Amino acid sequence: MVTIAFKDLALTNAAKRGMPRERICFTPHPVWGKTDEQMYAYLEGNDPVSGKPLMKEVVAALTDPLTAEDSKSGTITPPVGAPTFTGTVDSLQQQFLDNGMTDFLPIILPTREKVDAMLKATSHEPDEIVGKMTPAQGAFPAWTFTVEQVAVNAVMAGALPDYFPILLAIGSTGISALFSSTNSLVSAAIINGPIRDKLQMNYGIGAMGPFNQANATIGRAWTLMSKNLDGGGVAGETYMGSQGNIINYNNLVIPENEKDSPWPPFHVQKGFKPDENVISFFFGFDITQGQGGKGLGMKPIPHYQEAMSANVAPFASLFGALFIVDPLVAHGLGDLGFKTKEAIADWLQKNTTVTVKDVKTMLFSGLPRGAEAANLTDDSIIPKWPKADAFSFVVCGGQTNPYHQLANMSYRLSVSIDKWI
Amino acid sequence: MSPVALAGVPALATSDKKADQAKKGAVPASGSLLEVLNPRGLPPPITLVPMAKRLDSLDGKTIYLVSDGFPGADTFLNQIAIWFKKNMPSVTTVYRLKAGGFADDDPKLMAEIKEKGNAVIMAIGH
Amino acid sequence: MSLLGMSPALLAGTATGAQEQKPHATSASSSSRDFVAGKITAVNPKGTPPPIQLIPMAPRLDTLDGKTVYLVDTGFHGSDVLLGQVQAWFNRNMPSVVTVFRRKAGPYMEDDPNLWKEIQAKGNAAIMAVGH
Amino acid sequence: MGIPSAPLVTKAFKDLALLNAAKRGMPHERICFTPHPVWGKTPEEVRVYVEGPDPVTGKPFMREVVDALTVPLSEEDKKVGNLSVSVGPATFTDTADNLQEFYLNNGYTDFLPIIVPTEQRVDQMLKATSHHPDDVVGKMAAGAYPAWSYNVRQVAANAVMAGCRPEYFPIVLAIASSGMASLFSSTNSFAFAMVINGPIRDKLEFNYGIGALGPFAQPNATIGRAWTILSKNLGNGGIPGDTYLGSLGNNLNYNNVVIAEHEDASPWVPFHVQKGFKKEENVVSLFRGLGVVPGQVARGSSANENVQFDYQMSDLFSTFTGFFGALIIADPLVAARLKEQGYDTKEKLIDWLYKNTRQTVKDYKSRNYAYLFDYPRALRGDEPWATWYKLPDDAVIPHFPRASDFNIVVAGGQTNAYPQAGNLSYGVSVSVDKWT
Repeated sequence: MVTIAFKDLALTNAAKRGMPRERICFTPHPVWGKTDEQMYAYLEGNDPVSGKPLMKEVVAALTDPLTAEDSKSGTITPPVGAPTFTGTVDSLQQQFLDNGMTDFLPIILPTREKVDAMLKATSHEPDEIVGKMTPAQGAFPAWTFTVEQVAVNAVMAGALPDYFPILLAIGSTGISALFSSTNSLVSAAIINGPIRDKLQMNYGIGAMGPFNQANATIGRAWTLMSKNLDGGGVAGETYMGSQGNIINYNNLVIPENEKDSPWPPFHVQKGFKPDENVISFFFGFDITQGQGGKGLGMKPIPHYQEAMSANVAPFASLFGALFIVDPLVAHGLGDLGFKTKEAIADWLQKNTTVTVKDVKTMLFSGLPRGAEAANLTDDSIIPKWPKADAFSFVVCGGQTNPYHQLANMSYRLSVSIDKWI
Repeated sequence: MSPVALAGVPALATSDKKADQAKKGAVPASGSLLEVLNPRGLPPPITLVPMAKRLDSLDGKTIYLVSDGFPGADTFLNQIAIWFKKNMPSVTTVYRLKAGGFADDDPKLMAEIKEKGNAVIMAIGH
Repeated sequence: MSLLGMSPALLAGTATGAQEQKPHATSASSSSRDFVAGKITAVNPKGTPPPIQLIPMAPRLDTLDGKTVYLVDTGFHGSDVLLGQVQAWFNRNMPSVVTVFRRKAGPYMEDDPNLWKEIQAKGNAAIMAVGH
Repeated sequence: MGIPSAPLVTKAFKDLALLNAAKRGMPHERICFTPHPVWGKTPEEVRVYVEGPDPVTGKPFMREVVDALTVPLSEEDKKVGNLSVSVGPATFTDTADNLQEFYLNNGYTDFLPIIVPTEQRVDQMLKATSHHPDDVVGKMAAGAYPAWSYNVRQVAANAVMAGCRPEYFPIVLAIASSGMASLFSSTNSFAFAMVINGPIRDKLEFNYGIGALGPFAQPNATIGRAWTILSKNLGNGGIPGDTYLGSLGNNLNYNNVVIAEHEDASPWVPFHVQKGFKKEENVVSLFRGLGVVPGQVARGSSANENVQFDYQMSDLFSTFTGFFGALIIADPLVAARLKEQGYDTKEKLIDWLYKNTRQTVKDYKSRNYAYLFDYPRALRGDEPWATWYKLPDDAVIPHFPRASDFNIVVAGGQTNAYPQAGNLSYGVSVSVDKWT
């Protein structure tokens, strides 16, 4: 029994998993937040898809004999179209858009010549399998893809060949930037190492905005890959975010401002050498700016730590807190005595607290389990996150203002870019 | 369902009205033909799964009502149990919340249902 | 202008009169245009900047001795601290200068006509702190 | 003012200060630089700056300040007259690939691929409006400089570049006519949003269902993008260090938050009707502020039948700055539930939120924007800030100065009862029909 909002998803999913004739019964949507009486009325009413009495359909689904089609076994291979398309510049631009192969913005048409130029930027063979990707683990089968298929998407996004190893590294993780959930979630990538300067990435003024080709196209290519390499990003089918998220166009691409940071770079924290080129992934709910928070206007020294702690009040503890701090903030925190990322993470973990009562009203936040939980009452005050490793810090920005941004996101993993050169 | 839809490609033909408009508006500079590559990955083959044999009747049978954990599913299945009690009292219903995240399997529960149940109603959505 | 090394093109926000960097062939006749090798003509997307009216600077004073200098805080964080130190510097090094500290009313992007009038009437010079 | 003045500027704003003085007609203005930043430094630390050298010239800082006020003017310094500014020729000719690169390298784009605005494509765009290509559309100043003006043809070139279809052109013209840029010269990394209302949403096939704010529909994607591209090219914005100073930048500036309201599924009056337009009119409304955040995580969101969307939003807003407003983007499921709770009009919900989202004066004063924007207004006697600054620390005041700081629109695909909310202020609503 599925609520009607998930009709297309349920039907295509059953088919993709090999049971195209599964007997799915639909109820009105939503059931969340409805009273017992309202729900019983659903049961006495009709299936909004078939128009037939719902419970009669449920009983029939379990008792009507199977047809020959229902009992079929075997395999089918879903087609993805011809290996190449031929047309005029304008008709191809339109064809890619109509076929859902773009983000609905203009692309560079992936001609053989341009794809070959991209392929020259890696030592890996064009037909080597890079990885597997799915719009949501468990919900959809993963597709595989080759170096050449990543190259086609890289060209489309407007990436230069020099950027290609980064895109292969992203592909190798199998992380989709368009994760399918009814939440409208977002992804971020932190770039570390000398490649930031080699590619002239922007980690200064306007780092996260539309001011640099590498930042812009690497982020965009990730979304195009997430549509084309795994069949993702089809709204209502492989993308279910009710409201969607604007960050999904280009994702958050954050090259760390290593030279102006008083702290070790992010990849070094994760065990890599400073001269290695590394991309690190975060996932969760969105990003916001911190300068509206309490404490930042304190005279004469801004109380960055208080602002940060206040900023994360509505965050879900399901994901962590990623702070993207201007170098001025990193130095300012040092002036306040927080000399390391660990020191500020530790302070934030201890001082960012919630009452048990409040946690119970938060959909994506959890209470401690086990022995710790035994003595808690509604009025108990507990840390919002049980461990300091929920807090991550990356230094980025042009030092025009001591501001920070923050994302309700968790660290996932870091991978080497150098492997893909 | 056409296999084309399964690949997540709405349509591979370009015969819709927008494409026609685009052709009409095509500029002379783009008149010559170009060949470009398909950006899509390789979907795995789909193995068809035959549906389980249906019951002749639900009378006297045990039906597991399984919640996948989405908000509202528990309350909803409780109403289904009440419906059976009222309308098909010979049916025994057993409510279970699937362990693990909503996308994870729960092999223990599946084994229990196989052993003790005759049918399953799963509630998905919220 | 040359002192700042700025060309009018730079002022317009273009990197340079770009057609100087890269020679552009003259437009080919449209019938012979070929997408890959041929040339096409595209429209400049820039708007029209207004002409810049030069504003002469106000005449300078012969000396600050005995003069009244207004120290104007535009409201950015830290400007008050900076101007406080400027005031202290005058007290130590040029004690005949009278300094008057004022925080401009209204947010930083707005004018404060009353304050400008006061400075014109009572002051001889002004120092404004901008930035933070 | 007519009396000598010396601007003191921190070094981070060197290029800006020099260019700004030049663009405003005083290319030889005597600017004195201190190290950056002064915010967060103690008086002792700042004293070292004052006693030390100007980091730009290397000369003693205070000697420079005195010289700026006393060294006589040169002939150049006294000059009056007009300087005209060039933006290059009207057209460029090259291969398609070279032009793609040329537009990018000259900063005409958002660094993503464009449709090259050939004369033919621009002409197609121009056919979608009755206005003459030479008609002046408006003026825009995306940087802290005098506004640039632009005509219908110049707007069309930018619309082509963004990937807009000709049918979208009247909306792009309406946005351009507002003079509001989506890139703003501030060290804050501001974000911008637009709400689209009227039958044009269906005519152009805007997405206001599943994934409404994401990359799933051409009008949402390209019209949003066109706003940023035209803010760069028509409003002289988006040059980092010169007309754009946001230290960290904002991902929302690529395509801006485009919200086509889901009018049919909303239990409330559409946004443009609230602003005095007729339901059948096509209207674009523009917003500015800090960004958009998800609402389903806050207090009050729990998984039981008593989801308190009003309480949840209020909790979320407590982390917003009251300098900007709150724009609630409610999924139709959220709106329906709120109506069931008794909020049968947007006004009732706004009234509750305004009255129940509160803070202490102490917390308020500790906010950066309170000092930066509100305190100087209080000095001028503007209300409510003048009163707020006179209250004791433990007094409780509204989080937002006015009920009109709240706005509500409905959008989303009803797969889940989740809202989003922007810390965004309403700017202006413009008729699209005027530009057809």
